[in-house]
Amino acid sequence: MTKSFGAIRALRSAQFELRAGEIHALAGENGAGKSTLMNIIDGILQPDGGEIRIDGQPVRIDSPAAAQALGIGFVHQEIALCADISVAENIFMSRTATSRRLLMGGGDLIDRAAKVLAPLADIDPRLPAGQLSISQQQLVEIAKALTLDCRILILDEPTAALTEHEAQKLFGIMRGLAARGIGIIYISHRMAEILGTCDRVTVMRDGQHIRTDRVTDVTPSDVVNAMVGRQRDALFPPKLAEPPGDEILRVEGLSDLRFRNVSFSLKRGEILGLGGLIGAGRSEIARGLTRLEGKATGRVWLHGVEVQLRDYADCIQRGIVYLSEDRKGDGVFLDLPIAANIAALDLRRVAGRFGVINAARETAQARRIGQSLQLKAASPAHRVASLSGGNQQKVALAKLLAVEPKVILLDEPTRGVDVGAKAEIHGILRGLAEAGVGILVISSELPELIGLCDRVLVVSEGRITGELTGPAITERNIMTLAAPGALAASETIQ
Amino acid sequence: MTATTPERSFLSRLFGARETGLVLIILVLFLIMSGASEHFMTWPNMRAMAMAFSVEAIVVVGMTILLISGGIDLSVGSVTALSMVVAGLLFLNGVNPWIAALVAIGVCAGIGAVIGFFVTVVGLHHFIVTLAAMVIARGLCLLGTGGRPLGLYNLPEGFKWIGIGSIGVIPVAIVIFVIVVAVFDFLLRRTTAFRLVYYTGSNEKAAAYSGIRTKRVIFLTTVLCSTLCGVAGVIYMARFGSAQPTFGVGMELNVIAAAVIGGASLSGGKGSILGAILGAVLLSLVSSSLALLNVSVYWQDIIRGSILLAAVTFDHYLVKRQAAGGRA
Amino acid sequence: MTATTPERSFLSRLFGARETGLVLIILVLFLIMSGASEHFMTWPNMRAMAMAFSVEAIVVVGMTILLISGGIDLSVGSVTALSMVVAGLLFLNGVNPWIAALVAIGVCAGIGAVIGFFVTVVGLHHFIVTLAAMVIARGLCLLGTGGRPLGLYNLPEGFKWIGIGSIGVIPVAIVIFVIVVAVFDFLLRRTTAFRLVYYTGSNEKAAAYSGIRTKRVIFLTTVLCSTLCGVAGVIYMARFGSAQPTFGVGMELNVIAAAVIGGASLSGGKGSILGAILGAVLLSLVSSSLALLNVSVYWQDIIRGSILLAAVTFDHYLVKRQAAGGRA
Amino acid sequence: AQDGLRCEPGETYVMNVMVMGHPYWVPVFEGFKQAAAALGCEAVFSGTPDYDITKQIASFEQDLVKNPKGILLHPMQADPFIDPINRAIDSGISVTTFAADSPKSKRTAYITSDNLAEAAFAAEEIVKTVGDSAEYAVLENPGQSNHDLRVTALIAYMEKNYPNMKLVGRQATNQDTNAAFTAVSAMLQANPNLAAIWIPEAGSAEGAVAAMKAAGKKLMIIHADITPTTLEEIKAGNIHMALNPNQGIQGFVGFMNTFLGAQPGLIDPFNDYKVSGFNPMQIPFVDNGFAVITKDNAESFVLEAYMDGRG
Ligand SMILES: Nc1ncnc2c1ncn2[C@@H]1O[C@H](COP(=O)(O)OP(=O)(O)OP(=O)(O)O)[C@@H](O)[C@H]1O
Ligand SMILES: Nc1ncnc2c1ncn2[C@@H]1O[C@H](COP(=O)(O)OP(=O)(O)OP(=O)(O)O)[C@@H](O)[C@H]1O
Ligand SMILES: [Mg+2]
Ligand SMILES: [Mg+2]
Repeated sequence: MTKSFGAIRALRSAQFELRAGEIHALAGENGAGKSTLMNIIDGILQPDGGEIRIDGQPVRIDSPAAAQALGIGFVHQEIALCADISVAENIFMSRTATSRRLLMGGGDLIDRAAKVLAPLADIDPRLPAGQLSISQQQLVEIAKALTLDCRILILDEPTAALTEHEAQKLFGIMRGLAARGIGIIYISHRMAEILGTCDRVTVMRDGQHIRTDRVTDVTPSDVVNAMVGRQRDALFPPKLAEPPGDEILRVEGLSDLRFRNVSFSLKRGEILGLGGLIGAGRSEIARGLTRLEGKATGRVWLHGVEVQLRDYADCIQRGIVYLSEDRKGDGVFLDLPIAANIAALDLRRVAGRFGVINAARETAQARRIGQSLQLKAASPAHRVASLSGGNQQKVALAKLLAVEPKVILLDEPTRGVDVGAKAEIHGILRGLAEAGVGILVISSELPELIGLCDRVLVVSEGRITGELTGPAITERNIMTLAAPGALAASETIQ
Repeated sequence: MTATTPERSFLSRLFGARETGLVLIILVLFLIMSGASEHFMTWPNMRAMAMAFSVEAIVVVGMTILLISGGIDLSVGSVTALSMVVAGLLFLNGVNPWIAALVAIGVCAGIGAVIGFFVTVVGLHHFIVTLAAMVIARGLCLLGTGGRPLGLYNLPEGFKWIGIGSIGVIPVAIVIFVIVVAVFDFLLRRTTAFRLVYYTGSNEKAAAYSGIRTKRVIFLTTVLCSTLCGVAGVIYMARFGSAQPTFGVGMELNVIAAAVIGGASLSGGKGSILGAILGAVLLSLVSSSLALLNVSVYWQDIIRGSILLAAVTFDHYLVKRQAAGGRA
Repeated sequence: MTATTPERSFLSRLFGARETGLVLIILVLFLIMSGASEHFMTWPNMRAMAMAFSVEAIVVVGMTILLISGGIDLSVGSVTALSMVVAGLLFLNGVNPWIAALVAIGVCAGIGAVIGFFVTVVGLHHFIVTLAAMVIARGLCLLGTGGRPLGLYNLPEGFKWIGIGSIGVIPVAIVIFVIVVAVFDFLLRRTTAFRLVYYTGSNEKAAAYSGIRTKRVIFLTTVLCSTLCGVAGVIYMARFGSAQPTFGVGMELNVIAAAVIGGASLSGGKGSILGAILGAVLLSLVSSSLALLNVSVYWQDIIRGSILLAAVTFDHYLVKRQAAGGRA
Repeated sequence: AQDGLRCEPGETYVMNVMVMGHPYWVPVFEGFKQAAAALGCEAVFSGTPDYDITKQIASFEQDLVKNPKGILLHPMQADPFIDPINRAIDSGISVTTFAADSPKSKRTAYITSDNLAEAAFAAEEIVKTVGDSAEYAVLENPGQSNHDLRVTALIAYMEKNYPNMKLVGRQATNQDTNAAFTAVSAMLQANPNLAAIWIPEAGSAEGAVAAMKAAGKKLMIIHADITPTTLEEIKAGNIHMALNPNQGIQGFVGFMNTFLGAQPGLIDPFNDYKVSGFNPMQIPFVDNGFAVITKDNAESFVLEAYMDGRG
C-alpha cells in the first residue's frame, strides 16, 4: 500500500493482515501512517498503489458506504458526531443511511440506543451529542460502531480519551466480538493495553511495515524499539527528590455548577495530578479556574499574591494557561498554518514595532518549539489539518509553551501522543517544573498520573475526595477515591 | 431533533421550542392588529393575507430543506421567473398548458442539477454557484421574452384554477400550499431519507463516515429547491395570467429570512418546515398589517426591519430559556 | 498566511496561489479584449473602468475583513446610501461638507455598532441582523429624503475634488482606493491586531481558548465594515454631486461575490484583501467589456453568469493544483 | 453633414439607458433606429443591464471612448450625469436626454411625455368615473423620479381641484406584482368604499387586478405604461384605462434632436450663438405626448404585433 499527500509519503510499503476473530494491534509513532492506512481501508482515502483483499478477494473500496457494505466498521481517531442531533440518532446514523424502512423509529430508537450504550457508560441517549464531554462522545463513537453488523472493526485510538475503567469495559466487549469471529484492528499508544488485550501486534514506522508478532512473543521494549527504530530509556523522568519549594498557585473554595469547594496549591518543582472518572468535573475545574467557562467563585493566589482573574485573556497575561482536552474543537486552528497556531496566544512575541508581524520570527519560533516537542511536520507553513492526530496535539501544546507560562493546566496533555514523544513531553514538563513553572496535569491515563506526578488529587462528582503522594499514588487508591460516593471512604486511605 | 427531548409543555409538545416562540409572537401581532383595525379579523382579509404568501411559502420549503443540508440558493427568484417564462412561452407556442408547466418544472429541476453538479462534483460553494445561476437564469428570462412580460390571458380556465380558483371558500393556491407544507413537514420529521439531510448538514464528515452518500444528499436537496421554485412559478403564472421576466428580484433574501426566523441555521443541520412557514407568516403578516393600517411608505421599511429584529431577539431568548429549562 | 510559505514561483511569491489564478484570468481577459476592441486599451477606457469599481472596492475591503472574522453584512448597500443621505441633508442645512461627511461616517459606524451589539451581546446571526439593518437603513434614507434624490450641485469644488478631481492624470477616487487597499492589505497580512481576525474566523472557540476576546474582534470588524461603507458613501456623494436614497440596491451580492472569488470563505478564517480586489476587478472588467462590445443585453446576463462560474471553477482547480504542488 | 440632413458613412448615434432589458426601451429604440435609417446613420443601443448608477456612468464614458456623433441618454439620476454629459459636449458629442433629465448639465435637449399632464388627465378621468367625492388610493415606487412625479402630481391635483376626494391608501410596491397584490388586498379590506386607484407603472397594476378579482370587488384601476397582461385586462374591462407615453415618437424625435445637436452648422438662428460660442440647437423641453388606452384601442398596443409588423 502506498499513499502520498503531495510530497509527503505517508505510506511507502505498508501491509497489514487481519484474521477472523483476532484482535490485532497496530502500533507506531505519531505520523507513522496508521490512520492513513485505516482511512484507505474505509474508503475515505484512495491509495496511490496497492490492494485490499477480503477473504482473498481483491476489493475496491471507494467510500465509507462501500466499506460498510463489505462489513467494515470504523471508530475514527477524530471524533465526528452531529452535534445538534441526539445521541440515539448519532448511534444509528449508519443504520438509517442503509435502512429500507421509510419512517424513523420514535421512542424505540432511544431504547435501542440505551441498550447499546448500557455496557459502556451511563449517557442519556436523548441529549444532543454536542452537550457531551469529549470522553462521552468517544464512547458514543464506539457504540455507533458496535451497532454495525461488521466483520472487521477498526478502532483508531478509542481509549485516548477514556479512563482505565471505561477502557476495561471496552476490552470486555472487544473480546466478546472477537469470540464471535469478528476481526478487530486496534490502534493505541498505550503499551499495556496492546499487550494485555490483543493477540498480535504490527508495528509501523515511516509508512512502512516493520514487524508483526504474537504479543506473547514480545516485550514492551521490543515494540517500542521497533517503533522508534532505536533503544529507548526509561519512560518517565525521575520524580522530585527533595520536598517541593515555594507555593506558586493556591486556589481556595472554587465553586461553580458542576464542582464545589475545590482547594489546592501548586508548589515549585512538583507536578500535580488530577485524577478521576469520566465526568467527574476535572475539566470543568480547570476551565472554571481560567474563566473559560461559567462563573466560578473562590479565591486564587499567584506567587502568594491574591489575584482577581477577569477572563482567560487576563489569565494568559498573568502566565496561567490551559490546554484543552478537545484539540479539534477548541485546541487548534485546523485551517491555519502551524506557525500561526503556535503564535496565537501572544503575537507580540513574533512582532516587531507597531505590532507588525515578523514572518521569520514566527517561523523560527514554530521551528524551535516544534523541535523540542518532536513535531513531525514538513514545514511550519503547513496547515494543522494536514498533521497526524498526535502531531496536532503537539501543536496544541506548543501554543501554550510559546508564551513561557508560569502555571500550566494540562487537560489530557498526551492524548494520542506516541510513547516516544510522550516521554519527551513528560521530560519537558519535568524540566519546566524544576525551572519554577507550576504544572497541573489532568489525565485519564492512570500510568501517566502514577509515573509522572509527585502528588495526585482525586476528583469525584465535582469534589476533591483525596490527596495521594509518593508511594500512595497507586491505581487502587486512585480508583477507590474516584468511585462515586468516595468522599466518605477517603479517610481510610491516608 | 425536537422529537427526542423529554417532558415538555403542551404548546411546545405541539410545536417545539422554536415554533412556540414564533406562534406567540404571531398571536400577539394578531391581537394588536385586531384591536387596531376592525377589518383585520375578517375572512376576506385572512384570505388575502394567506394568498399573499402561500406561493412563496413553497419556495420557503425548498430553501429550508436546502439550508438544513448546509446549502443555500440565491437563484430562487430568477428560477421562479424562468419557470413562468418557459411555461408561458411554450403555451404561447401552442403547447398544452399542463404539459408546458411540467416542462417548466423540469427545466428548473435541470438548473438545480447543474447547480448541484458544480457544488458536489466541482466542489464550489453554493453561494457563488447559485449567484451565477441567479444571473444566468435572469438572462435566460430576458432572452426568452425580449424583456417583455408575456400576456397569458388566454390560459384555459381549468389551468388558471390552480392560481385563482377556490375549493369551497378555500383558494386552491392555499390548498396546494397546505399540502406541500404538510407533506414536506412530515417527510422531514419522520422519514429516514430526509433524516439524512439533517445528518449531512449537521456534520458532513460525520455523515460521510457513517456511510451516507453526502454529495448525493446535497445534490438532491439542491435539485428539490429549484424544482419547488418551478412549481411556485407555475402557480404564479396561473394566478397572474402573465409571465414576467423580472419577477422575484430580491425574493431570495425574503425566503432565507423566513427560514432563519423559523430556526434554520446558515451553517446547516438545523431548521424545520413548520418553523420556516411560521417565519414566512410573520414576515407576511407584518407587511399586510402595515398596508392595512396604511402606514406611510417612509416608515414601513423602518418598522418592518425593527419588527424583524425584535422578533428574532425575543425568539432567541425564548429558545435559550426553554433550552436551559429543558436541561434542568 | 501565505507570507510564511517557503520556496514558490515568482508570481505566487508576489500574490499567493489564489491571487495568481485571478491575475491569470484577468490577464487573459485583457488580452482577449485588446484584440476584440481597439478602444479597450485606451487611457479613457481604463479610467472609466477603474472609476466604476474604485469606490465599491472600499466596501469590498470592509466586507472581506468581516467575512474573514466569520461575519457577513447584507446592509452595505443601504448603509452606503444612508451615508450619502445624511451627509447631503446636513450640507443642505448649512453644515460644512467636510464635517457633514465626518458625521455621516460616524452615523454609519453607529449602525455598525448596533449590528455588532445584536451579534455579539444578544447572540443573533450576522445574516439576520444585517438583513434587518438593510431594511431599516433603506427606510431611513427614504424618510430623510422623501424618496427623492438630493441635489448637491453646490458642494464646494474642494469637496467634489475627492470624487471627480485628479492628481495629475490619476483620479483622486482611484488614489483613495489604492491607499485604502494598500493600507488594509498590509494591516491584515502583517499586524498582530488583524491577525486576531483570522484566528477568530477560523475557529472562534479555539480563539477564545487562546485568550482572544473574540466578541470584541467580531464587534470591531462589524463596525469597520459599516464605517468603510460610510467612507464610500461620502466619496460617491462627492462624485455624483447628489445623494440618492435608492443607491446601492443589490450591492451586497456584488461585494460578497468579489470577496468570495478572491478567496474569502463564507465560513470565516480565509481571504485576503488583494484577492478580493482582484475579484472586484474581474467582475467589473466583465461588465465593462460586455458594455464596450455592445453585446446584446439579452445575452449579457448569461455571459456574465457563465464567466463568473468559469472563473471560479478555473481558479478552484488552479488553487487545488498549487496546493498539492506547494506541499512539496 | 455637408449635404444637409444626411450622415456621412459610419456616423454613429448611441441610445444609452439603464436596466437595458426593460421592455420600455424597445419601441423607443425602434423609433430611434427608424429616424437613423432615414438619415443614413448608424444606431447603437447601449447602457447597463443593472439598476446601478456607477455602471451606467461607466457605460456612458465607454460610449464616449468610441467617439460617436451623438448620444440619446436616459440618465438614471440627474446630478451624477452633469459632469459626464458636460465632458461629452465639450468633446463635441451631442447629448439629448429622454424620459429623465439632467437639467443642470449642458445637454442640448430633453424629450419626454409630461408626467404632470398624465397625472392631471388621470385625475380628471377618476373624477369623471367615480364622482368628485370618492375614496381613492395610489401605489408608488419611491426613488424613481417619473413614477414619483406621476403620483405626487395626481395627489396635489386632487387636493387643489377636488378637495372632497379622499386619499385612503398610499403604498410602495416598487413594480413588484406580488407586493402590489398584498397591498391592494389590504387596501380593499381596510376601505370598503375604495373606488379608484392610480398606479404609476404596469407591474403593480397586474398585482392590483389580481387582488381586485380575488376580493370579488369592483375598483377603477388606472395606470401608466402597459404590459400584455394589463392590455388584456383592459380589453376584459377589469382595468379602466392606461396612459402610455408615445415611445416611438420619443425615440424618433429623440434621434432628431440628437442629430440636430450634432450639426450646429445647419441652422443660423436669430441669436447671439456666434458671438457667445454655444450650440444653437438648444431645445429645453419636447413633449412627445401620451396615448390613452381603453378597451376600444387596446389592440393597437400589442408590442408583439408591432414588432412582427416591423420585421
Ligand atoms: N490530509 C493530509 N494532507 C497532508 N498530509 C497528511 C494528511 N493526512 C495525513 N498526512 C500525513 O501523513 C502522515 C501519516 O499520518 P497518519 O495520520 O496516518 O499518522 P498516524 O500513524 O495515525 O499518527 P497518530 O498516532 O499521530 O495518529 C503524517 O506525516 C501526516 O502529516
Ligand atoms: N456543555 C455541557 N452541557 C451539559 N453538561 C456538560 C457540559 N459540559 C460538560 N458537561 C457535563 O459535566 C460533567 C463534568 O464534565 P468534565 O468534562 O469536567 O469531566 P472530566 O472529569 O473532565 O471528565 P472527562 O473530560 O474525562 O469526561 C460531565 O458529566 C459532563 O457530561
Ligand atoms: Mg492517527
Ligand atoms: Mg475532561
